[in-house]
Amino acid sequence: MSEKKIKNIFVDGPVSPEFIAKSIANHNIKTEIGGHSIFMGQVRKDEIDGKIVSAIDYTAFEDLALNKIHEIREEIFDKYPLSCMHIHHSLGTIKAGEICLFVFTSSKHRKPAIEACNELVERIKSELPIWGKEIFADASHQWKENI
Amino acid sequence: MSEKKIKNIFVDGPVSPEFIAKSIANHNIKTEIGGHSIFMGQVRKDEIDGKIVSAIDYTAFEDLALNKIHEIREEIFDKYPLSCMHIHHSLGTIKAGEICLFVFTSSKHRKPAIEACNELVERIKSELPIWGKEIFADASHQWKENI
Amino acid sequence: MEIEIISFGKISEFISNQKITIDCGTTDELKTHLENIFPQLAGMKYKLALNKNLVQQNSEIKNSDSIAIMPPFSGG
Amino acid sequence: MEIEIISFGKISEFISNQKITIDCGTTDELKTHLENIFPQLAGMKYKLALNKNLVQQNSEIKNSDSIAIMPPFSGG
Repeated sequence: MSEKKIKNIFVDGPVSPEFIAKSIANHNIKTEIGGHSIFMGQVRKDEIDGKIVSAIDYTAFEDLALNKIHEIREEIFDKYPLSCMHIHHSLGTIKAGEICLFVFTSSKHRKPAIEACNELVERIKSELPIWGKEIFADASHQWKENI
Repeated sequence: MSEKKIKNIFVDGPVSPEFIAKSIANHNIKTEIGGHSIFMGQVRKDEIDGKIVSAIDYTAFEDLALNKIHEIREEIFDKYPLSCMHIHHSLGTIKAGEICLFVFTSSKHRKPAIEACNELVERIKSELPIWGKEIFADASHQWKENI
Repeated sequence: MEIEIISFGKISEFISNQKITIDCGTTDELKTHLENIFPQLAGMKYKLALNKNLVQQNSEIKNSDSIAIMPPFSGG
Repeated sequence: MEIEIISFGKISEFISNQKITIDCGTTDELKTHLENIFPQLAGMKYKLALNKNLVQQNSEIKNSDSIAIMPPFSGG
């Protein structure tokens, strides 16, 4: 199920639980699916040098990111027998406790969905030109680094 | 976060997308969490020898299953640094396209949540005394076998 | 002595929940006995639980014990 | 020739989007030039994109090209 058109993955603001529920519910007509795997990234209220992270402000080089995720999407569809793949990443200010990344894969048997989901998360974090600015409660900031 | 009391994992009928959304939303106050991993099992409309599966009827040896999942839960909490673990399995008749298993783990960094979720799914399938009876459209049936 | 038999899944289709009287004193002996009185069981994979505990090695059975007969699990 | 510079993340705090005139014709030469005019860049890890394509090997720059300067990614 390779898709040719470039899909947008970016959403303004957090990914809401209602959006996720709707996305799950949409799959009940896809009765060839036996397993769904979901990963969600949530903004942590980290303490860094005594200061508390209250939000992360995400920006991206959107054109490059969408080309890259399109490429990744095609590679993952070629590698695993998936029925569906959905990816959503937030832009803008996401408060601690809110969801900033939603990756959702589905397949007939569970393993391809699980493995594809994990691989997508790793590749999204390392290959997409997206940057998180950690905003502290005192309005100072530092740029997030993925480890 | 080991829990001493035996939690029920069984729900009558399918796990609804709204229930899952509520479960996700409940975590936005847990601001130490950075990653959530979810697995959902969905009933497949398989074709077996020309007959179509329309539903699976689940039964369990509930007492034994709840003792066993309690043991598994403690072991997984000991093995991985998790913030949360939620497990729900359906009993009764679950129609094709509906969700019969919902496993949800959360941790500060993504890897423990992802690994714990996968391990839970494997152990639930192999160690819990639960049986699925595949009901065909013509009302005949066969007993499901996990591979 | 009298024990209670409960069965699950496919096995519940030919062994109903019932009380039976047995002479044997261990779960291994009981298996042989069950396969004699329920021949369909002989060709199947199954596990026993004794008083809600999975039987992992040969165990002693006492009067009024409850024995569950369980085919391979297929949850999830 | 004139090229367009766009910057992201931490780097956008000291290099604003701008047009600059350069003599150099390749991305490797441009890096040296950029690190001269923006000394903070010299100590950092960064990648370039040329006209929205990630630069993975030394590439030729043409007049009116767009160059993105990107610190390590931190999405997710």
